[in-house]
Amino acid sequence: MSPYVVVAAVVVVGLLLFVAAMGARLLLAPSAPTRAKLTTYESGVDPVGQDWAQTQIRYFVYAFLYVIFAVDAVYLFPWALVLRSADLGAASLVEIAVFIGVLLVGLVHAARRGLLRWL
Amino acid sequence: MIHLAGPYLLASVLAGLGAYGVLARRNAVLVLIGVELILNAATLLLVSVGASGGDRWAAGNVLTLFVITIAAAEVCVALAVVLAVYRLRGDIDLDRTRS
Amino acid sequence: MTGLDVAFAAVGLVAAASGLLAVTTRHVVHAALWLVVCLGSVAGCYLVLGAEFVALVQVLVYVGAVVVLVLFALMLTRAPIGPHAQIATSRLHRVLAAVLGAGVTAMLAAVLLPLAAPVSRRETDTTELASQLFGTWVWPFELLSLLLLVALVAALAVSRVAGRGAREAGRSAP
Amino acid sequence: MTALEALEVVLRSVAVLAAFLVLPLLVGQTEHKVMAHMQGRLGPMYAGGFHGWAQLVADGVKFVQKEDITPAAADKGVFRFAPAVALIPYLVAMAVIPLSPDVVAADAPASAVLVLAVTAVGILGTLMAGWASANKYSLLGAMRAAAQLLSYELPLVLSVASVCLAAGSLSLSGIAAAWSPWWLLWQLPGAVVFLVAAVAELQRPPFDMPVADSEIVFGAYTEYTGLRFAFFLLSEYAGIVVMSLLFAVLYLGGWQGPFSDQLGWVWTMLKGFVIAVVVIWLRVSWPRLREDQLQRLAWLVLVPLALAQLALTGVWVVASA
Amino acid sequence: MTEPTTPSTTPSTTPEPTKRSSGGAIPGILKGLATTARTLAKPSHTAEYPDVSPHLPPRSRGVIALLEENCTSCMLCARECPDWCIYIDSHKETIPATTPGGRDRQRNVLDRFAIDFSLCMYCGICIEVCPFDALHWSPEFEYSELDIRDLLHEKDRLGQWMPTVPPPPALDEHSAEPAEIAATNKPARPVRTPAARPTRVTPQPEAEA
Repeated sequence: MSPYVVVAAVVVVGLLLFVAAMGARLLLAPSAPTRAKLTTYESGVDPVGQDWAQTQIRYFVYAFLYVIFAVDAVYLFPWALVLRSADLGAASLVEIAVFIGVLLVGLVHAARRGLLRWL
Repeated sequence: MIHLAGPYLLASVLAGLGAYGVLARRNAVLVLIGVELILNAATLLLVSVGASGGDRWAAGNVLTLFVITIAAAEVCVALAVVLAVYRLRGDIDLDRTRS
Repeated sequence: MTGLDVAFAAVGLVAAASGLLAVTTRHVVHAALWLVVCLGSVAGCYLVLGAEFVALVQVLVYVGAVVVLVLFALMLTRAPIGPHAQIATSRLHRVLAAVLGAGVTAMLAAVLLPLAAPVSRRETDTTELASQLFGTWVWPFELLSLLLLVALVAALAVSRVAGRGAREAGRSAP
Repeated sequence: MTALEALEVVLRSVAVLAAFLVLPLLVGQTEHKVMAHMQGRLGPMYAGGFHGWAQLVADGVKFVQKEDITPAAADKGVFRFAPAVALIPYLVAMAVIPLSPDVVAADAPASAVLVLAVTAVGILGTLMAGWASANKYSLLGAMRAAAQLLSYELPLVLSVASVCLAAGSLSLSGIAAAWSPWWLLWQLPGAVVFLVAAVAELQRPPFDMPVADSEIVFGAYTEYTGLRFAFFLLSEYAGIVVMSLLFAVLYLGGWQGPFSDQLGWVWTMLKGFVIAVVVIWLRVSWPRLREDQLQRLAWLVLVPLALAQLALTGVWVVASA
Repeated sequence: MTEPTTPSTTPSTTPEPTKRSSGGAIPGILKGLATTARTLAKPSHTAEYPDVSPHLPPRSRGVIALLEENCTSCMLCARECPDWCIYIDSHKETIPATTPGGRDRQRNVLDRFAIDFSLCMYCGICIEVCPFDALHWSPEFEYSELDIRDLLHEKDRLGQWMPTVPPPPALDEHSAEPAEIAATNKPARPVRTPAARPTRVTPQPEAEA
């Protein structure tokens, strides 16, 4: 039996936990909504405008960096399995070094152009 | 034992849905979502071929990894462009961008 | 029908249904969230097909990174709560797109389904995958790093230009 | 699948659920007490009698009875489902962490990657909560959380990859089996990177900008009340449990210790508990970082450090092979 | 160590580290950890209030007690109160003359003296201004109510707190005698009997004139 059957069962159990807890809440918790209660919370004053606000683009730079590096890091895991094999060990070390070295150029580039600095 | 009709059918459905998404959406990010669906149809085919045996170089799985990598790079660049367009124009409506 | 077939049918149905919702919903962010469900269940399909590592990479990269990036982009480009009429094209356009999409599905199914046969599932061992990746496929693999580097530099450059453009636009505006 | 196998699956998943509901409470109570004494206080003393041991149970009972409010402007479906998305990834992670070679719910062959993948999904819960609340603070908090979790996922992945290299295995049980005390020194930079990244991943002080109460109320969870709010809290503490146990398995050898044949799971729990106390200790001791300091730390300190550790591990393994 | 509970304020990575005496990021980080660890090892400062009664400093301002006998209903306290939380009702009462032919006296009788502790801000001005020492600070503080309206306390309740008022602190060693004691210690004036005041009635016609 595959261990992933248990993983799938755990996901189902998690969903069941959520549903059961919400059922318990439905039975136990009061419900008396008023208009004031349902307004958006803005520290006690009436909400101003919409929820959306222009956010700094800088967050996005980190997201790019992460996506690129995450797909790169993914290749490290298969590498771990062949590093000890006699015919591929040293060769794969060089291959990965080149692979990550090329990507590091990107990180250094971002750092040198000041994209990782805010102030 | 697994019958490959399931994976093949799912791959064609995903590709069709992706094509619809690409054609029927005006928001650039939503078009990207359609593209992702098409790419997933392709990787699903690769994996199911890999699962069927006779895959000497593990091509099904390795190529799937490569496609996922390329997709990530593609999404990065595409979203950067989308964001740039948004910054300059204030929306990402493809109809207006084209004109 | 074996157990694997049943399992595949279950995850596959979820994937198809969520894919359909992802391309038809009028809530922009919901589309991205349905895409998460779709990609996650495609990862489940990979698991059923015996490609464990690819399935995990699908979750890690696609669900964990790409979709977060998409959500990020949506939130940065004004993703209102509630249905959003402006994301869809005209009705005629949509009907045409649906016909085309159905055509793609029909064509692919017509080509692929005759090839389908029950096979004994071969689980891809991650070690085998790794030795092929670092042996046979090493040159495409190295090229990928260049591709990623180019993509990263391009993305950074584009967003930098955009940032400067917006700043200038903000300065010129009263 | 026979009925016996089905029963086994049910038992295993229920056991995971039980651990998921008990261990975070233990960590939470430890935090109450350790934090209080580190600040010269006593912490809760009443609920349950002896030193307030039932405080968190009482809190849970209270949370169930609180009114559940969905703001009128919110996206109702996403808002209501977000807590489950935040919670379930940690439940899955807990299922694959081995306490000893035998005590593990699902011994997946690539469990180290699986844990990383599911924790990456956890970001979605916060993003969903923040966006669906239709609140400025929530959206800002969600943005901060996503940026922070993205940035720190990478050092986490890299340091785990280094351990996988050292062990030559992707399974957590394989890694713990390959562990030797020499790793304490050899993998130390990676361990430090993992601990810092894990604390950041959990949005715990000093990395709690996404919920910085003095700046953005409570970040993505501002609009949440009652049981849904409690679920977010539970997922935070479940996250501490997962990350601590993971640290124990990856860097401290898990069940390795005297009498590991019989007491292996005790060792893992004990090591994990020590790490959890360290995580609490960090919270009490240090002030919050600024958002830009956080990102600089990730990209200019942790990532290079993790890559250096990776290089060291790779070269060492090849040289000693 | 002067501040046992305050963690070190050196952030782990200051972008431009302003070189302080703590000497860089890592020592600062460790110092923060050491501080909290030391506090952990020490006994805590928490007073377990309902189980252990708190040690109140002298001159604690708990509640305002009323010594009803001293009150003359002069209304000074009510008028000085910044938030008008003192309510006083009184009426005049005539005391018949004690001596034959004597004049009837009048005095104020206190009907109601109430302090609304939901309004009171414990400034103590009423106590300061009372010329007859009718109001006192009592250290009693356990008088919370479930309903805010129940915090309006009438004179009998205010009087019940009087026994909890501590005696005034002892005077400094060489200080001057308090006025009351000086007054009592003064040699008594020669006692004048009513007989010694024969002209007692005579001014009356003058006054009427």
